[in-house]
Amino acid sequence: MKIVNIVIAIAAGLIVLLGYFFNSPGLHELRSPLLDWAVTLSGIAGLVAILNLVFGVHLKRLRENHPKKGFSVVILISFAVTLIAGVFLSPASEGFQKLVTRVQVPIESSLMAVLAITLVLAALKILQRHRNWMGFVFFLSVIFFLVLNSGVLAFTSEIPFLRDILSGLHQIPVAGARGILLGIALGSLATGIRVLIGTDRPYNG
Amino acid sequence: MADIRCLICNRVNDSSAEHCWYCNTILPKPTGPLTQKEREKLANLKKKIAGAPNPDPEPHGDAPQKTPPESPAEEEVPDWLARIRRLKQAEDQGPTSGKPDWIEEEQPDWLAKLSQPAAEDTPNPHDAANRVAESKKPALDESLRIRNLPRETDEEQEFITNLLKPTPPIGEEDSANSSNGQLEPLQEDRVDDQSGQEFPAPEGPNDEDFLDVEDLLSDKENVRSDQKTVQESEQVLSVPTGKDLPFPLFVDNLPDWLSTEETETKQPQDTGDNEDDFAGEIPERKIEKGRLPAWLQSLRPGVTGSIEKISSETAQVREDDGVLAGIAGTLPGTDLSGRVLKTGDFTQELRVSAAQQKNAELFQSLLQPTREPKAVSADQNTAAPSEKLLRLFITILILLAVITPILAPGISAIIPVLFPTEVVNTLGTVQTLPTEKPVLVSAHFEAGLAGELNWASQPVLKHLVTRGVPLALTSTNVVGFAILQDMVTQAISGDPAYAKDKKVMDLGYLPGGAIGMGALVNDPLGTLPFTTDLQPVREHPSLGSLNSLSDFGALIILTDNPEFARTWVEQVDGGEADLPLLAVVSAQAAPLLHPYFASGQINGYVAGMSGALYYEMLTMRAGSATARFSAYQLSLLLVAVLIFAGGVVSLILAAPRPAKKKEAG
Amino acid sequence: MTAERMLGFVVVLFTAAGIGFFSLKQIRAQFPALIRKIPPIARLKRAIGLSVEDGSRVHVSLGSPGLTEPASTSALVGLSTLHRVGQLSSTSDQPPVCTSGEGIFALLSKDVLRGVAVETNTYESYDPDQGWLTGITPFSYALGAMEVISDPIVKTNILVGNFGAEAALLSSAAERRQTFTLAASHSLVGQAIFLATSRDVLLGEELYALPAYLNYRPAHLASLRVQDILRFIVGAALLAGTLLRALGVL
Amino acid sequence: MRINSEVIWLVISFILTLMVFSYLLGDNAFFRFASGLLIGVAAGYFTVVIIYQVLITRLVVPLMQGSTLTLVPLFLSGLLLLKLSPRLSQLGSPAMALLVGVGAAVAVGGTVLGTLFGQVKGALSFFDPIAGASGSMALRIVEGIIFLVGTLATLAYFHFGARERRKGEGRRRLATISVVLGKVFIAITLGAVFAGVLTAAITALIERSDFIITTIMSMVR
Repeated sequence: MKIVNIVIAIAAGLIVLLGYFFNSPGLHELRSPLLDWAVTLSGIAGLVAILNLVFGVHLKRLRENHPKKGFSVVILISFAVTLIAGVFLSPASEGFQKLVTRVQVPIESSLMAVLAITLVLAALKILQRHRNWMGFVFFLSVIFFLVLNSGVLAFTSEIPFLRDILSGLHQIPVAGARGILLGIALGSLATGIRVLIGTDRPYNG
Repeated sequence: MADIRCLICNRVNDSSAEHCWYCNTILPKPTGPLTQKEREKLANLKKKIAGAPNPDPEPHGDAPQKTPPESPAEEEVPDWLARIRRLKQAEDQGPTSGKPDWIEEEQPDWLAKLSQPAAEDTPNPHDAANRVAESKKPALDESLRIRNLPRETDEEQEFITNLLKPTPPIGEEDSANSSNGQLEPLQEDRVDDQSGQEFPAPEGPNDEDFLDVEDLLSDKENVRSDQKTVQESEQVLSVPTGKDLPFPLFVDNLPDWLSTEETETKQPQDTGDNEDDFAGEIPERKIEKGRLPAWLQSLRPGVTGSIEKISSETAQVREDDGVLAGIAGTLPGTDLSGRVLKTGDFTQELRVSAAQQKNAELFQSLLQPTREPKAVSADQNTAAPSEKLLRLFITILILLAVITPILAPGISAIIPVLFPTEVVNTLGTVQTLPTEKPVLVSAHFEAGLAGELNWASQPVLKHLVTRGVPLALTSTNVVGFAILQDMVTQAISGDPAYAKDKKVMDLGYLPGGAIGMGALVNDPLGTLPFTTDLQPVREHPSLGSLNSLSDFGALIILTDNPEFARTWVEQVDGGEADLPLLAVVSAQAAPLLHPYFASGQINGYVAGMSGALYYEMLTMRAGSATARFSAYQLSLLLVAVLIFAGGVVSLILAAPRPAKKKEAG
Repeated sequence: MTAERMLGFVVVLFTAAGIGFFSLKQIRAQFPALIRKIPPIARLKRAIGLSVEDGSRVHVSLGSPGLTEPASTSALVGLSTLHRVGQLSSTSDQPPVCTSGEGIFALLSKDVLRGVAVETNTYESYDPDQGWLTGITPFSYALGAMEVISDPIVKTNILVGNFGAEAALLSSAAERRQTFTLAASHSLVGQAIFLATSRDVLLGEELYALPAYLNYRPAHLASLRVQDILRFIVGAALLAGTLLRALGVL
Repeated sequence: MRINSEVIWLVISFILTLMVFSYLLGDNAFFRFASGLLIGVAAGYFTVVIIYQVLITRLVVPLMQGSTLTLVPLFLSGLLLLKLSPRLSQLGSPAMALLVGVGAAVAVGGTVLGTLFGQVKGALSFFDPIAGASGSMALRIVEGIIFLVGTLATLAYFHFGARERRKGEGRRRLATISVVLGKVFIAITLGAVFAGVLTAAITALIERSDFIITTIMSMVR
């Protein structure tokens, strides 16, 4: 069984990968259904994981009288109500979309708002956590870009010298970001290749 | 050399044999010439034997005890073998020696034979009649004699049990233990404490020469006998010392605590006087209490009540009622009514010393089952009170900085005069879009940043609506397209001339992330064939003629994740689609999107609230951004100051204190 | 086939060949790899050891990367880390637990945990619900993962995968419980938040080196060597390209 | 104010916002209720959208239209459903293998063509021929040097290989400089991104506060 899985993973991966570099029609014929199936299956995998979350984790907590049972009850009820409403009203209906815009958006936006204060509290201790050069530069950079974002330095755009300094300073995060993204690309490339040559096999457990 | 007799089953084996042929027991080695030391010992022993009275008193009226003829090899025979031979001869002289006469006279033959020790291996030619009787006896006796036979089957065991349940008349018990100074292996039934089943104790060999100390001990422990006269259950039987035992061989096997039990050899004194003493011939002496190991001592059942003294009647009783009424000479029925049989109450209670109790508790605490998961709040407050105060103080400060400008709109902010090029380019691109070509708006943001993106995108969407440009909405994450539809509805609300159902097409969720985007670039209608209410897109008036992405007027990306902006850039570049690319992003994505604008891959972008403010100022249409910019600016500056103060305090706290060190030094 | 795609194909072939070559036993024996120290990973190894000793649990969280996004490789690294942590803590009586915000990676984490249980003969203590999806959107996933982080039995958190702004919720919940947390994210937003809120952070490419530093498999160490070579090539290309571009040749 | 569905939804949003804001005072039952509600609603909404936009549009409709090729994803989807039962979950591994293989390929393809070449091209595009450069010449050169040094130093910082060093022997000078520069550029970049996140969070705080205040005022009026 394990060998079959490895063969499927490597074959499907190579067909899709070669499609990026070679434009042959035959390859395209093979590649597009694989991509289409992958899109469909990743949606179904999300569905299966949600069913496991609802029935495998939270319903089991109710049966086992878990101390956090109340939390699970709220999740199960809200899931059931949303599912029933969605099936009857269909995702395009305004009423059903209110569940997202009037329930999910307020809660997540408020969470993001609460994060503002949490992040400020965490930022106070940057120099306690990272007592080195990097921590100190990070600390100064946060303060500088906060002031820059607030727009109070807008007056500098009228003074050429200051404008150039600011423009130069604007380039530093971009240069750093490129370096970091290039590094991440190399790591991501190596990880993907390991899966395609069969060294990493998370599907086989 | 004479053959070697097996000590266990008393059978004669060939001298060369090491193990008994019958019962596989190790045979005592034939002795070589005596060493000097052994000769002296033998001599001392002889003096003793010559001086001592005859240890085996003449049984009443029985044939005189013959001393076994000394065989020539005796001088060299070690004392233990010599003693065995002597005892053997004593036994040969009187098979029923040691048994009170009255048992023999009245006892029917079958009972006499049963209680006869099965030692008689060597056929006694004189007793032919007995031999015939014995041959009729079931093979049972054989199994009795051979001790180490493999266990009988259950039926045989039961058969043996029934047979072996003699009911010796009262008093017989005493004499059984008496006379020859050796304890006969008691026929007792050991009660298995747990199951309450009765099964015969492992038969000691009937050869009185051998005393199995374990049995003795177990006798002492678990004795339950109907007629036993015990003064005190704790009286310890005299455990013959290693010296008395004929076979030192076994002494060595004894556990230390037993073998050191009785060291000095006590000459059995003939008391003879106190009939009632237990074990008659065993001299009455104060027996030192056995020093048992702590674990055994604690395991010993607490004696909850002394076994009542059972008085025994020794008078002859003629049965006057019951089945045997009127017949003389019957075995007296035991009068059960008077007897109270109370077994030693085997309490399960362990007597545990304080130290043991402490150890047990220690183990208990160590093996405590894993803690049940307690419902612990996510904010398990391990923070100190000062931390809470600081948290409260900063929360209040920031809320004040946010709410005050909202409640008092008079507070003005520093409004920038020049506008960033990315915003200006975005305005220019939207201004020049053809009104008949639809604009594809693709969203990928979480509900958490919907508020900020709503404020940032409203000016752009209102601008498109006022120009009457048709919109096609899609999103690459599930939540995105519901929020996007709400934003467009809000943007249209200010312009009644814009017909939403004609101008806006909701293509719904585009699954597959980068794959979906790639597919959309190459074949929009094939990738998104239906609207969210399952209407075919091909039949839509303005979208029906789409073949590729280039047929769209522009692509506007709404995202909080710079990765997605980059993925769209790569797909559009890769697909060689020729259409303007604009982005409305959150403030957190701005620093990472700027390089794509700088390199011309994106025509322009609006980032966060400040971007929206610039766009509103350029279109001279005040919106939420203009209204709330002062709160935005004030709170950002306050946060910057707070972080700076926090950093300075951290540096001060962390700074080494040279001054103090000097004083201390 | 454009030059760029041809070059891309060469890069992929070079990487695959490099990983295979440096994984060979003779090469490893002859040229043993010497890699720099990363203090947060050293502290992680110690924390895993302490967790095994005091019978507490290790919590691995993969974030919510989409399968078809470039960030999905960070979750694959998270799964390799989960497998290695499962092996390291097989003597503990509390197997690791794994949370994620993407359906497919939740199912893959179940397979990985079952594989570890079979491999280390601890199948009787394997619970199929040790790996699960705590929420389908990033914020709902973070709220569900906060419940696991606040469980008193969890003493070590490894946040390896793709995180956005919800990273702040996870790291502040972990800091409030004073538990050891190693945080690494594919996205720059997650890295910036972890750097501000956690002590032990892996930046940028260090996330992809985690399995190699936990000596998971030879191929991971070989990957680091290939990445170093590619790094050198990209740097040289940048320098050469810049000079040529500045001189107007390119 | 006429009681209609919009008002009801407004009140619900108002209450949920206050429940989440109560977390500032410490974890409490209100916050956990809102958390549970979010997890349940999000999961339910995702399930409905997947049923409509993936199951129906990509499996059911093509099957009804007679596409036999769609039987393969249908079969693989069935295998995925077996993952729900611990005993049969191994039968679902072929579908997982396909997903992982395709996912890895998309990641590698996107990384090489999109990120690796995209970033290198982007870095090079910064140095358009000097003659055509806009803005002051000196500034462009300075920015270009800053840009190049920053990218290379950051890239070099992540170098994993180390050199055997004798006791007391320090790092080579060039390596030391590149590591220090790399750290500075990384710290500045992450500082800018963190400031961006703070800005977005504060904007969300302003937006939610504005919503609470306007709702209270509309209720009062």
